[in-house]
Amino acid sequence: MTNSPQDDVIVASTATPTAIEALQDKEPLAPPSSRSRDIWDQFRKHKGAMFGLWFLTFITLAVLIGPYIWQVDPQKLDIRNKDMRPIYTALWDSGAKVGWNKPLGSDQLGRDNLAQILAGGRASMAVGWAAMLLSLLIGTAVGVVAGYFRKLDSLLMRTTDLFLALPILPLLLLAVTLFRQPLRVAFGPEGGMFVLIVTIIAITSWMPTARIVRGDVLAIKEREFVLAARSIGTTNGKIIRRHLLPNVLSPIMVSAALGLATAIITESALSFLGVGFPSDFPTWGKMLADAVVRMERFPERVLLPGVAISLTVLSVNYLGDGLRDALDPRIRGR
Amino acid sequence: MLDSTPTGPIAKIENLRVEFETKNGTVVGVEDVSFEIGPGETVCVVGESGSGKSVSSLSLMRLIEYGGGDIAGGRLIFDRKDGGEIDLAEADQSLMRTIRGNEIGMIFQEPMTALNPVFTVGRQLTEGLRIHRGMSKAEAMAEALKLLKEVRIPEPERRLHQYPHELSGGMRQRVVIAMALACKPRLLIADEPTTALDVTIQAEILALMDRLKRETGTAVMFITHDMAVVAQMADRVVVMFRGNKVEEGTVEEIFERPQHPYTQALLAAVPKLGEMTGKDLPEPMRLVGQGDHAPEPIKGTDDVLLKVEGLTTRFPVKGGFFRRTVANVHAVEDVSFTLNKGQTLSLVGESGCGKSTAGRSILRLVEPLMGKVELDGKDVMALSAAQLREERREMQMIFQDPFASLNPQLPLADQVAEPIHNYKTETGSAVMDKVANLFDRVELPRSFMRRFPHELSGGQRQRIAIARALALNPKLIVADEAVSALDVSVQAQVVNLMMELQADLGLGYLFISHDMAVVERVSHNVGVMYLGRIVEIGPRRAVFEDPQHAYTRALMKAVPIADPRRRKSEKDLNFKPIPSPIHPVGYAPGPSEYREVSPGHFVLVSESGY
Amino acid sequence: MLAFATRRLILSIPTLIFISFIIFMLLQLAPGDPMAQVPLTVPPEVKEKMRQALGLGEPPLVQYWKWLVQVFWIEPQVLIDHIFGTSFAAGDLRVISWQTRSPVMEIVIQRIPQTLWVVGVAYVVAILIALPIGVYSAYRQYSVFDQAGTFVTMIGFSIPPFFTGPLLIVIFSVQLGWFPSIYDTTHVVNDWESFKVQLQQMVMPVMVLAFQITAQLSRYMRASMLDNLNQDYVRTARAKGLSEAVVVNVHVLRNSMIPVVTVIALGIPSIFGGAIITESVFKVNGIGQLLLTALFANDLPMVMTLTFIFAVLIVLFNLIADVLYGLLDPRIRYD
Amino acid sequence: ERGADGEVKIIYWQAPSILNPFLSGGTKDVESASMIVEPLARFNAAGEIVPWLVDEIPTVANGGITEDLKQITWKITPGLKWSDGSDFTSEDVKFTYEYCSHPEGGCAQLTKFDPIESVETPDALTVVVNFKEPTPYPYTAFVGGESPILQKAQFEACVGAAASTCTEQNFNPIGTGPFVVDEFKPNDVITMSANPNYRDPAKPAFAKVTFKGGGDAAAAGTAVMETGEFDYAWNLQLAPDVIAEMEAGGKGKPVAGFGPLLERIEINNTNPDPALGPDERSVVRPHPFLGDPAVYKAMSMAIDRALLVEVGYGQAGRVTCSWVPAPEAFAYNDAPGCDVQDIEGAKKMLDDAGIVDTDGDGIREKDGVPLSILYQTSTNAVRQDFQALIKDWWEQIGMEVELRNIDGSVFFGGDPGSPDTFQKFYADVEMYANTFNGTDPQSYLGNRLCDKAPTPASQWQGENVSRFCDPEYDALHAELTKTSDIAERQRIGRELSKMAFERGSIIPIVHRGRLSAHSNTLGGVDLNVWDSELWNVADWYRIK
Ligand SMILES: Nc1ncnc2c1ncn2[C@@H]1O[C@H](COP(=O)(O)OP(=O)(O)OP(=O)(O)O)[C@@H](O)[C@H]1O
Ligand SMILES: Nc1ncnc2c1ncn2[C@@H]1O[C@H](COP(=O)(O)OP(=O)(O)OP(=O)(O)O)[C@@H](O)[C@H]1O
Ligand SMILES: [Mg+2]
Ligand SMILES: [Mg+2]
Repeated sequence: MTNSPQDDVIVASTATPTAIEALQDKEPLAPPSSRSRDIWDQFRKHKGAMFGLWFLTFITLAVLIGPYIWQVDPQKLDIRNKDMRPIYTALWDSGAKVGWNKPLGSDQLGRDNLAQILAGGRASMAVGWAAMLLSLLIGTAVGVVAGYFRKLDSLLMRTTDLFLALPILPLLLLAVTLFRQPLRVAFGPEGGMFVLIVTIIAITSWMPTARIVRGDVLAIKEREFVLAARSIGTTNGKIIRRHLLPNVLSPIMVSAALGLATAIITESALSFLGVGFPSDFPTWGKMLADAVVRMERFPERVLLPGVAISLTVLSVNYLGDGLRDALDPRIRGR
Repeated sequence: MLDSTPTGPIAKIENLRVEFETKNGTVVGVEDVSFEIGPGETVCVVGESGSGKSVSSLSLMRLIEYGGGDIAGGRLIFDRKDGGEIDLAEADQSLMRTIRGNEIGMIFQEPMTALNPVFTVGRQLTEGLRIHRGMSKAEAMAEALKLLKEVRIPEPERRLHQYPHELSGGMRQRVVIAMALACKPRLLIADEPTTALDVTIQAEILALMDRLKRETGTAVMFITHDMAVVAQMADRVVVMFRGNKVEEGTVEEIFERPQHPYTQALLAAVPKLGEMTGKDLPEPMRLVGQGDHAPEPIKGTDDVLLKVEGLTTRFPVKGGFFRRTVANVHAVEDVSFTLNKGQTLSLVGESGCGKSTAGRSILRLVEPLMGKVELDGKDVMALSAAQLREERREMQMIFQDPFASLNPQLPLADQVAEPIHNYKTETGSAVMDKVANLFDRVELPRSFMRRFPHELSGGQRQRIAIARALALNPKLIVADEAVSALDVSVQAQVVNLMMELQADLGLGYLFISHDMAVVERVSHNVGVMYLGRIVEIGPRRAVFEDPQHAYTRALMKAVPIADPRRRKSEKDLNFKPIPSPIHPVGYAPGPSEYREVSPGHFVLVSESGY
Repeated sequence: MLAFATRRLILSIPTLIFISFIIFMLLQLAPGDPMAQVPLTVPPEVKEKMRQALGLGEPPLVQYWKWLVQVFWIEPQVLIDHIFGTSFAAGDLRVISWQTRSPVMEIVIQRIPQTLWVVGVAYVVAILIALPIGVYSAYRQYSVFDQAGTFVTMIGFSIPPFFTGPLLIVIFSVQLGWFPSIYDTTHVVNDWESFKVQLQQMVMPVMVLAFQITAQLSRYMRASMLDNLNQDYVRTARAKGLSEAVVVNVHVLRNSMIPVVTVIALGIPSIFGGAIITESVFKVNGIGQLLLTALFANDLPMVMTLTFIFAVLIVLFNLIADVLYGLLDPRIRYD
Repeated sequence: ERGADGEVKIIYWQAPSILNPFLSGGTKDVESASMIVEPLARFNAAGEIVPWLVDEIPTVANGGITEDLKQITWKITPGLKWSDGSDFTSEDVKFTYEYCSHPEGGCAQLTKFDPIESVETPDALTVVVNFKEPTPYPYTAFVGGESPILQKAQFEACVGAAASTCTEQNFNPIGTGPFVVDEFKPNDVITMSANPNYRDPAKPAFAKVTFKGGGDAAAAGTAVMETGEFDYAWNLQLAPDVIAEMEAGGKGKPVAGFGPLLERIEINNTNPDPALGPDERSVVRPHPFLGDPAVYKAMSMAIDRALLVEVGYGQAGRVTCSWVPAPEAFAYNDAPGCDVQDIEGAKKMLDDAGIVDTDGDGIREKDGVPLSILYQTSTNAVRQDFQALIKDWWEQIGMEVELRNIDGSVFFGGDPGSPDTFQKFYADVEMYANTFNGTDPQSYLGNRLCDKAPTPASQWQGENVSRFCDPEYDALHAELTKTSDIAERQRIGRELSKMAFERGSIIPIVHRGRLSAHSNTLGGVDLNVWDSELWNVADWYRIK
């Protein structure tokens, strides 16, 4: 029995209590919980996602705060201390050149690996996040517009084909030519390159998101609540914002996870191919690329950035998985 | 099968308990249910949604495990063909496989989804035969054809090679029945086999099952929540309530002398066709526990609210290389009617006859081809997009599916407040006051305001939809199958609520439904639609008590009545398949012409296609 | 269906021309010079002469028009000549690569076998591995197998090939000496022995690529299976007494394959596009490596033609995916 | 014995794209073609000119060159045959001249043929070359891997604009060299077999050659020295520690040789501020501070060349301060303090010149302009290491350095639309390597003449990228062009190198050698940096 008076209006007082109960609406048993709480509860059950969240928080904090704790300039050369091994190699190889001043060793010019990993992570993560967000924005906008407005659909989908066919390298080189100077003036040499790389990665990677979102919008558009919204005078813009977008959130989340991963990998591939940030500006991809030739003697130099990239991407993927489950009210309701 | 031992029951369920392990702990689907089914007997299991009917039947098939359930207790005794009794609850799955489809057949709730969309009907029909009967492909095909003939599908040879989506709902359900019957099972479980179907098709399917049962002597466990169907089919009735059996008895006992308060309440909530005979005006239902203040008839006014003339809506069918329009779906064809303030006009008819399209055309949610729609003297058809948006304040819509018509991601209060924000009728804190008032109005606790749709039951959601429609104080509400998807008890409450609101606020309803009993209860006027046209329209009493058009009569006849003593027999039924509403471009149907049989009661005289 | 396909095909021609124009302009505007690879000892005036000889002096629109004519008019003629022994194209100028001064199409054709051997085989291998994994992990959702499969596929997705590639080389070529680190494109397979050699040199690149593709496909397969396993028709199938194998591998699989097949079809253009990084790590000189070297050498006709072929494939396989969808799913009928 | 040693496998990490060196000029193409087509004379590993298809090198002394230095006469060795069996005649040599000097042919070696007025063929074995002007050093045309002789019969239809349509000829030239092409897959692999008509019946020792292209230097090194899949890897531009590690693989060893290749930093003599606009660059506007000797000298002193060699090139690098580091006689080797780093000295020099940090930001100012420079180069691992190191040193002496690396195809490409080409030089200093062909640096030394500066008018073409302009230098170079006495030429050459260094045009950093690797079982390798590395491939053999 509820104690809210309104509930009893139809089935008033005279008949047996069981009969009243029978005809009464069941109220949800649990007290109303906030949606974010529900999402969190569901999310918590996903072990992989929790690992992802934990690792991502860890790595984000590490690259954000780390450089303040480990105050070594990653670009500082220290040629006398070059080619040092990580401190743990001393465990099995007492002759190894190790030292606490370079806990993860140093590279062929004596730059500190730890400091580089931290600084490189900053760059890689920043590129990843920014490019992912931008690509998500473009992809979602194109997808929603194409799905919602029939007239624009085929035009936008053909544009998508166009972008799928665009080769990224010449695009990047062209953008460098056209925009580097103004961007350098506006954001400084590294900032300008950052903006360029992020933009290029974004505009070459939004297409899958657009496709998925469009498909979902096409389906959701036919759902009755959209018609209902229209019948109560909701404008197109509001329908998109309030009714369509929240319902395509979970595929967007998945795209976001994949997008972050792709962006980090694309940035590192660009560094690997030698078109990217200034040479003394460390990113994980560049560290990896530089270290590949010395892989046998200094495996840590590939493994550290390699594992950092892989784990980040992995945890983002898991995070996306968990978020998708948590955001889907059908799953959450269960 | 009549020669098998008539003594023992075929299946006996004893103290069944089924549990589901979910993320939020154990959910008990069925708590304690026992009943038995004798040979040649039809046992109806009734109860509202979620009472455990399906879970019981799936347990009997041991399919419940695949849905994450677990038979936690009880015995499921089944009498096998060759005499021996076994406890299905203990049997292992490979043994079950020889029983499933062979000795126990099952018909599922949703004919639309119960068939695999990518295999032909023939293939799906023959699978069981080939496994259990060891038939060759050709033999099985021949047998399948025989089965299809038995369930009286038109053109059975062609159906064998068609895909499920190419069949209408009724035909699909027949295929599902044929599949269940393929191996001549001793027990047939039918889980709401007609819920999703039109009355006419439902009548046919029910008649078909009845005949097959009589011919083969199969025992039937028939699950439904529709008391009218129970009255039609049952020998004995088991009433379930929240996982328990609350009452069991012969059909007459249950209908005439219900013992358990739940059964009583349930029966009271069932609208029965003919209950309103002799009354001119609609009146709310008397529900158990509602006390003795007599329901008051709703009179309404004589001022015209909505006037529709010659409304025609067609959907283009595109085709050919240049995607030009090659044909049109004539969804609504020359429809005219008037609706008075404070009154209800119902549109009834079978699925696809254009009811929804008519309703939507009036709101211009789909653009009609031609016709005149006047709302309170204003010509809706002439409005520009901006004006139309303004005019929508006056006319609102409630949709069939309360699950689909609310956005799953928005809190309820926001959904109700949306029209208020859209038109800025209130601002600031007044908005939430208004929303709270609306919640009161539809009798939902204010504590629901912060909840989400999935936390509500169907009836509660439909009330939210009503609250949303009321938010702008409209004059007209188009209720498109607004109560069809609800359980009877909930349906009764929502119907009463709507009528109460009408009495209080003077709303005009355009009530779209295929449920004749509900329509009888709520309408002042009724229009019967067939193939896009209104074939008969007039005061409810005139149309229901003196149907003139052949189609109206057939429709009336098909409606099952919740009274076991008024069963319909198969020979009463005689339906023609509905012709296609698709016509090539340039096809110009004639205008609708009517004959007035009594004041305000018109019957179509021009060709209607029936 | 046929009308649908033809209509889309014809509509795709203006799309493709537009795409080619955009790409052409992009490449025109991009910096870089085909003479960059010529040593600095060659003086600028000579380089300028060489540029003129390549036709670089002409205005971009003229160059574009020539390219269009060559691709849409002359190359098809060459193809017809090749098949029927006619000589329509005799004397016409084909699309000529700036690096090699030879027809681009011939180099492309030369490269296709390598790419197909490696990327194609990787794709096939990946499909063969991914589908069963996807099916089984969906069927046993949250089982150990599923969890492990998820983990491994995620890892596969997250390790870039320029990391796995050299790693494999160090392990299998340098340390163990099992497989060659450099792919021999001249190798001819004509008997069992040579086939084994071919297998050996394919193993590593195929492994790297297949790992990634498997990761993606098995995720799709799993999701699609999960969608279908809960459908009503599965229960119907079980109620008929069908065995689990039939229920899963016939009824559910057939439905689940519909979206997956289209995903697979959409991925095929990337086979022909080659795998730029993997190909260059293992020196499989296929299409990907061709594109990469052409890019760095600013060989515009080559880059242009390759990108355009790629665009054609993308558009074509988009269409094929749509058609496949229609073929596999009887509910969908175009027109 | 010919063909007795089976197959030899060569890997070039840059893949040859054409086998006609006249149409490409790329080292990979020239060297791969050098196994097939040959010039009249070559340079040997010591940089000396040796007769190849002729009996002796014509000189003034032996009468092969006329006294007025306007005519040279080559006498072809009798009995030479093309690989298709036909005779090698003077007509072919003349044809080669016509082929390359055709204005529409786009011949990459045009400079070699430009000074020629005509080629005459008095008889089948005599070639007479007439120069337009007296030419003190006439061994350019028909000498070295870059200008081999093409067969007239084969290329007759390919002159001028038709050159690029002759795919079959360009991919499969008929030559006099030890090998003939079996199959050429452009940018991928060449398979060759021994030339049956090669002049020495005992050579080549190998019956087959597989010439693989593509990948990267590290992979090529691995394939030769670690896995032993290949016999010879060209130009391993890798850090010395990487090479050393590969060598430890035990299957092969690196060999180094030194030509005139110099890794240098060019100093911008004009103001590169992009805000000035392109046209301003043609007016030579002095750089705000790099023109000050104290600045560029301090910058040079701050560099530890020995360390750079150790880090970047190892045995394939040498410390030098000479713009022309080789041949030895041309090298300016007595620059003071070249081999030691002197940070303190550099600081002092700047202090003395009054270039000090006036505003306390750690960066010195000259006349209020901070010593803040942009340092650009192409993308390449070693160069990036160098950039990092040099940046570090320069910052120690109170400068501010921004690094930029540009993709090689843009940096070395001449696209006038791109701001990033090395000719445009929109930076303060830039680093790259350059060299010259043959052993005579005259035209190379001409690269710092005033009128060679790239300008908008010249579409930014021109070799004088540092835009160094000094009338004394121009005058001295003019003298060189008139001098034929070898010793005098060498003296002037050294003087010019010194001027470029001391007057602020160039900071030489490393004299780079060529480092290639060959398998332990490959014999006869004689690394030649003056000509094609594969110049003596006919002498290669398998060590058994
Ligand atoms: N797979 C499942 N997991 C968890 N709970 C379930 C599951 N299936 C059914 N239930 C629960 O078991 C109860 C009985 O469900 P059942 O499907 O038998 O209802 P029903 O009477 O058939 O209703 P309807 O008329 O809607 O078909 C419900 O409370 C439902 O929530
Ligand atoms: N958007 C549309 N495009 C094409 N045809 C349509 C569209 N909407 C409805 N139709 C067709 O118009 C006819 C009438 O449909 P409508 O939905 O009005 O029927 P209905 O009477 O409401 O049926 P139901 O009871 O099933 O809701 C049907 O044949 C339907 O297929
Ligand atoms: Mg049920
Ligand atoms: Mg409807």
